[in-house]
Amino acid sequence: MSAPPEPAVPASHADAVLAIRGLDKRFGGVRAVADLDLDIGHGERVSVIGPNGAGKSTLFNVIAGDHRPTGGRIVMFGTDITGESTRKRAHRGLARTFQTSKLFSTLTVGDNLYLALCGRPGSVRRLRNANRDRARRARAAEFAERVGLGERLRTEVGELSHGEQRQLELVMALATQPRLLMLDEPAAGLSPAERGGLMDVLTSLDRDVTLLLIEHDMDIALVVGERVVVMADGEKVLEGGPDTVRSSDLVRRIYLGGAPDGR
Amino acid sequence: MGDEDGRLVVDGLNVYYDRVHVLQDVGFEVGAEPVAMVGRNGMGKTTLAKALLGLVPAASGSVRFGGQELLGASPYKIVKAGIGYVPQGRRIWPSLSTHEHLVMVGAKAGSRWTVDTVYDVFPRLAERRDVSGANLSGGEQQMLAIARALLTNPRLLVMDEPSEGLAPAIVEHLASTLRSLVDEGQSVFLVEQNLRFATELGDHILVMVNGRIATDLRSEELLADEEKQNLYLGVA
Amino acid sequence: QSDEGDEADMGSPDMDAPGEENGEDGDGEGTDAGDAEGEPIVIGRISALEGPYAAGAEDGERGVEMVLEEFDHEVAGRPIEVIVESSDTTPETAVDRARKLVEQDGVNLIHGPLSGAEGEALASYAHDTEHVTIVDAASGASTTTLSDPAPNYFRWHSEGAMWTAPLGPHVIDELGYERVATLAEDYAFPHAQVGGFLEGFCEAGGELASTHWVPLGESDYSSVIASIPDDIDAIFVALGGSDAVDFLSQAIDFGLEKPIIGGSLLVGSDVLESEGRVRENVEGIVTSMVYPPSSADVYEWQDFVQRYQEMFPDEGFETPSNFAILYYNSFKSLLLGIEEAGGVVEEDDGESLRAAMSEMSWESPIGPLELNENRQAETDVFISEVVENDGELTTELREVAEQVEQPDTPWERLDECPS
Amino acid sequence: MDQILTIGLNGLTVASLYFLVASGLTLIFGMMRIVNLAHGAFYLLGGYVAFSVLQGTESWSLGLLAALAAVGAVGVVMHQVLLRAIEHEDMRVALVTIGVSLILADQLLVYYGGVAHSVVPPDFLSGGMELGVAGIVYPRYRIFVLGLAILVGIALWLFISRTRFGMIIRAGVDDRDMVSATGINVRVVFAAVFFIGSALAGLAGAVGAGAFSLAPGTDVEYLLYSLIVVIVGGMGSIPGAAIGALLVGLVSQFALGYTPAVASIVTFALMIGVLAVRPQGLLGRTA
Amino acid sequence: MTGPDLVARDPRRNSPPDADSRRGWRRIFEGSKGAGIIAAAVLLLVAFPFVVPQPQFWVVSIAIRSLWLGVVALSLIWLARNTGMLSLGQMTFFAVAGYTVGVLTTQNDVPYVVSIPAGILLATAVGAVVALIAVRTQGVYFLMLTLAVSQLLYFLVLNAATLTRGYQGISNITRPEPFGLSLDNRNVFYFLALAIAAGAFALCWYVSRTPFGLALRGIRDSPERMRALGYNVYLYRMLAFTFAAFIAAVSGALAFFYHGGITPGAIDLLRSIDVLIVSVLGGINSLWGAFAGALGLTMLQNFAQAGWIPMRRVTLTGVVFVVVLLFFRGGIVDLPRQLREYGRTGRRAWNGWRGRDLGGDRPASGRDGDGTRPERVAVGSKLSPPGRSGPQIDDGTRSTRTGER
Ligand SMILES: Nc1ncnc2c1ncn2[C@@H]1O[C@H](COP(=O)(O)OP(=O)(O)OP(=O)(O)O)[C@@H](O)[C@H]1O
Ligand SMILES: Nc1ncnc2c1ncn2[C@@H]1O[C@H](COP(=O)(O)OP(=O)(O)OP(=O)(O)O)[C@@H](O)[C@H]1O
Ligand SMILES: [Mg+2]
Ligand SMILES: [Mg+2]
Repeated sequence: MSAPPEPAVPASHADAVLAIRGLDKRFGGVRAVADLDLDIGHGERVSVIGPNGAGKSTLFNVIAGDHRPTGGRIVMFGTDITGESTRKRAHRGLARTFQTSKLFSTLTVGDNLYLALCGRPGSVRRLRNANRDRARRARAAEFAERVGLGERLRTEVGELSHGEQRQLELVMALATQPRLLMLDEPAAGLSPAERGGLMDVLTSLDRDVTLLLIEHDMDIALVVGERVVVMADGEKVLEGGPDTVRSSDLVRRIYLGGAPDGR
Repeated sequence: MGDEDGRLVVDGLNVYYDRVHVLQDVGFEVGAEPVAMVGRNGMGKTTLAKALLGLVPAASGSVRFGGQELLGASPYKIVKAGIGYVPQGRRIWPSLSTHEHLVMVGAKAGSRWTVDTVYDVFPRLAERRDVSGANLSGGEQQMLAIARALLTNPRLLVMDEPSEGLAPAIVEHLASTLRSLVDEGQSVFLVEQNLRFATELGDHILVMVNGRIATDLRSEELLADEEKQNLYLGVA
Repeated sequence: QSDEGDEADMGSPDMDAPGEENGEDGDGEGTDAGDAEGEPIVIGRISALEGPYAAGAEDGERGVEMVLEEFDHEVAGRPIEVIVESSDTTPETAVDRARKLVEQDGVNLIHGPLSGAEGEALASYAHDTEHVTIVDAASGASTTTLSDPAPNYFRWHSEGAMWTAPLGPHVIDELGYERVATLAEDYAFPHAQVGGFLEGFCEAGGELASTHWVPLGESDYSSVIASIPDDIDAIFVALGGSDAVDFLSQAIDFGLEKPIIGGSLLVGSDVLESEGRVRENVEGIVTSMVYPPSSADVYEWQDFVQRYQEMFPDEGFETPSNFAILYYNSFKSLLLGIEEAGGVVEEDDGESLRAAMSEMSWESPIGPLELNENRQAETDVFISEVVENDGELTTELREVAEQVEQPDTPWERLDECPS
Repeated sequence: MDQILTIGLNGLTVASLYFLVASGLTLIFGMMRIVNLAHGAFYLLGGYVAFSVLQGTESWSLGLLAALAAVGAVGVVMHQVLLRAIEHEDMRVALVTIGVSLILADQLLVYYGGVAHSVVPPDFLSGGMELGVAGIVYPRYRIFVLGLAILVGIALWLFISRTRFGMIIRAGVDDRDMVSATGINVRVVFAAVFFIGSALAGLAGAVGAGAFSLAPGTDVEYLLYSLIVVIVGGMGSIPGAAIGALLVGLVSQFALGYTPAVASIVTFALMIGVLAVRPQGLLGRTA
Repeated sequence: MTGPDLVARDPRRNSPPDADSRRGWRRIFEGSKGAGIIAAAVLLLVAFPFVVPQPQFWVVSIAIRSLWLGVVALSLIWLARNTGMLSLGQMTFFAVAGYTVGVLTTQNDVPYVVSIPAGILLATAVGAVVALIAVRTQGVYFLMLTLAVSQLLYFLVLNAATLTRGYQGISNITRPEPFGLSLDNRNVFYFLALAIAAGAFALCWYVSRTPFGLALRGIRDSPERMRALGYNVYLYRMLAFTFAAFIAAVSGALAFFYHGGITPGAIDLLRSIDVLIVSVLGGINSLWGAFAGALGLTMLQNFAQAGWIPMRRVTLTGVVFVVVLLFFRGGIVDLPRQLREYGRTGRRAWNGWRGRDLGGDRPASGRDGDGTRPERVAVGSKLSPPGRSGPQIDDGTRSTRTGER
């Protein structure tokens, strides 16, 4: 816990969801996240974009607690959580998806969602018959319905196609009713039609939920994201509204390439 | 069909998972012109790609390449016959470093693709030479998967959603690289979700719906016709 | 004719008298009273055909075979039917097999087992099944007949402590070794062997330098050898089977130059006939054994050896092992007992058979056999020495200790002279 | 003093034998993710083959070679016939090898009986040699085992980390279908690995039978030892196996020399201790 | 997210309808059929001691033995199925319970009412302690650690002779007489064992269906995700291991009275492997498998020797084990289905086999059973060390064995 010189964390304003100061993550010689500051307020929608290997997923992993940072502090909902376990962060209302789906592949779609609903401590009676838990089962079915998996509640997840798994990945996070939702490339692997559905889900998200989104599809990243953070080589190179980013030469050069609108 | 040289001819292909009939009488051809396949999630595109490579058993049908029947052959023989494969989900080997991936697949000296030429196309990989495959970023892994396939110096390249997870600039770079390969005479069969990328590369677009090929269009046709897009792909 | 039968019948259950009808498989409760005349008499046998003693057990089977031939597969006018169950020398398996014999095959007579722990387990099982008479085949743990002996458990050979008891005085008086170390595995049978040896040895004025208890199943003795003190006259080693082979060859490798005196299993046929460097080192080892060297001219022993060699010219050992003679003696005792009881076995739950066996005595190839009040025989012990004869290793008799008595209590693991 | 030295040397040489046995196990595991629990039975088989050939031909080195080849072949047959179809199910594969081990050991018992067998080394390897330290005379054969172990260790390490063959195998473990889909015939490659790994068990058996006799039960003993060695060092790592063997050899020998009563416990305690601190073994990889 | 009609998913390609749609008479019929089978089974089990020809043998040597052996195997199967941890150490807890009861009662005159619960409790506590280390390991490491613990106990018991009577073990006990019914009576013992086995089974079955049980399976598939959802992965795995130790301990107490004591032989390596064989033989994917396998092995051990099959017992056990693993992957409980499958695809499988011989690597066209790529790992776990599917690997690697993800 003896972290190097601690950057001062500003006295959090009441509605700060996330305040990150001087965050650093090294893997051997690679500095995946470098001295990063980031503030996110209540109900904000923030997109994170950047070239491959910029450190976006690593940033998520550090915020979620899967990786210990090599430097810096993270304050979430007004509490310093830098050393806290993944589990405790989840209890605080953090939910995330993984860039490569991490699902319970030998369980059914329904059971996957049911487990997502039972994650937080509280009213769950862990030793009751799970099949009798009508209320949660119904909620699980609702969530499956939202991505068109309503008919496949009893299908084993390992048998879903790639895109279907990506969609389940998304609702797993939604089902925990998070206060802070972090999505790592939710549109990857989705067909254009399903992307439409994803947009619907994202735009209809409750305003109480704060959203942090990594996405390479600019039609989503720059439409859903009200603020965009551009990363490159672990650093934050630009931050601003979608239009600023769209018109930035830097972003075009390092990320978007010739075409004016990504995909 | 006298000159099947370098042509992929698929005919009446049927694949089941258990009793689920996933591919139903699929037939198409890929010649010099690149062909792309689109379709919604779960329609059977990946299954088709795997069946071509011998990675899923087919119940019936035929897959001929350069006049040679490949259905039933081992994957390695199919690759030897000249088909390269970029799998969906990348399938990198975590035990190997980036460089080891390329060295292992190897390439005969003097071939079109060697470890060095691949590094030229994907400089990012050269920077990550000694990083374990598992620790590459998603996009880096995707590049590696493509590079790996190129190193087998295939006559036909089968790619399953190669643009997934790639930054727009890289996608563009990839598209132009592939385009120039096509111009050099490389055959390509591409499964894609990214309509732009698919239409840019594929002259022909096949649309897969529920395990059948619903239609075969020229890419301009599909691009121009919103109604068709809506009908087949659900793009509103 | 018998040659062919032996191998084939080894593991199979029914060794019927040739030409006799198969009769019943001992079904029902097996206690059908009434006219037993001509009914086959069913004997269940538990032999260690699996596990580390398989070779010994197989030789034991040859002993049984000899008895059967002697009796022409018939006792007291009833054909003998044998059901062999194989154990792996663990007590659990032995009891499981015994249960199967008693409960499914309905036998009233059990012959077996081979190892000490099995013997103990069966002796305690005997308490539960009073109508069954158990005759021990070759096991040597002391407690079996010492602590709470079962009235239906009979042992026609002496036990571990008795086998080594006469060796102590012999070592001092005849060999002049006054200070020894002991090396043995750490479980009941070697405890008894060391205990038996030390009792006589210390009483005769001997001095114990150190004891080395090796964990069961260890085959590397090199470091133990390194820690044996230098100022001793000899080392007493109670190991057997492959452990003995390993110890003896490592003793050469690591330059253990002290004379070796041995427990009863140290130089069995398996050691003498095993290949390798062991041969160089065994000459001169003095051991106390339950049976005489093949050359010894005692009792009817020579006849026995000859008959063994005639019956098993190829597959057997060159000379019978201890298991052959122990199985022979015990099985023959059982048959003699049945004869004595007039073939009455089932009707009275074995009462008359037990009475007969407790009373009877007979001359076995290795000396007179008779039971004490614990139904435990007190037999002769043969102190022998390994000698080389025309390049062949054999044992030679040094002394016969007659009718060694059973101690009062079983020996525990000793680390100093017993008081 | 010279007692400590002798015991230390014992530890070292016993460790060499453990390493020889364990290297085959760890090789197969490291490259194919297969835990071959018939490895102990292979050891036994190797010893018996060497014994029989030595009996027949009077040639010790021929016996060693025969053990190597025969056990390697048995390994390949087992792999091709029983394991190949279920190769990707690690647990099932391990269980099948337990079955094979039961059958093989039991059949060897039928054939060779329960008598102890040993493979007598040739004259130039028997007897003791002066070490020139504290006047210790040490068995020549054990020094030979030590040398052999070092040789095998170095060869294996180079083979795995430096050759393309090694890469193919490592990749094949991660995702076999994908290796196949780059035009490599994985089947042949895997068969070769199985041959080498099994042959090492056979060699170890033939060599080990010169120091410790073979008998029913030897198989389980060596299986357990090699598993402990490999687990302590980290599955799949050749240097790990070397370190594991050293630790196990030294600890067990010193325990045997000084507190024999607990000797059987210490090796297990050692392993539990190591796993408590490093669940993946000393040199095992987490990622 | 529904698209236009043409694109709507083809119902034929969906999985079977879920339970809700299975209403009406079909549901009732299926329910009664299930109840019928259960009733018949109960009847058979209750009548068993009174209808068999040689009750002493069939009830004691076969039935009761299968019951207690089944309960240990049950603990193994439950753990493997729900957590993917394959334990070779269940006999440890079995023996701790047995020895505790034995030492307390035979050497310290503690009444059984105290010593039996004490034994089970102590064994469970030992389970919890072992769990502290064991659940941190995975795959073979776990297998070996549990094995090491049982070997350690084996040698401890051998050496602590003053307490455990070493190699001889504890024997010659008097069996308790609960409510004046002597356990020496085989029928009393049988029904007691039956009740305990049924209780243990019901408990295991129930726990599997609770959110707790479901969470265990979630952890087996993806511990990272479970953490991200807010579960305490370590604690869950520990509790699961401890629960399994408890079940094994119950069996240990039962077997103690069956054998009339306990010896170190009860926990040697071969017994631990026996438990594994039982589990596989019966079918490691089903809790019933424990009892089916126990019955199977007991019969095998009793009748192989009877000369019905011309093969040594150990060899025969090995052969049966391998055949079951390769060709009857679901074990005995899955036998009917498997045989039907073979019947149906017999011809295809035959062709497939030949096809594979010719075609090399390529899986044959028949699925399942004939060795083609099955979709699920039998035990639900991987022997690989943490590295392969460990928490750090984040991309594309887990697809290896579960197919496309
Ligand atoms: N566990 C690790 N060990 C070593 N290097 C790592 C590890 N994880 C990530 N990296 C490296 O850190 C860099 C950032 O990776 P990260 O996954 O965060 O990129 P990303 O921005 O999400 O890229 P993409 O858009 O391609 O997914 C990469 O170069 C990657 O190789
Ligand atoms: N291993 C499997 N077992 C059973 N069903 C499967 C399996 N793999 C895929 N399926 C099913 O087969 C259908 C086709 O899957 P496939 O992966 O070919 O779709 P896809 O068109 O590639 O979809 P996506 O765009 O999402 O990758 C899906 O409904 C899927 O659920
Ligand atoms: Mg990423
Ligand atoms: Mg796909």
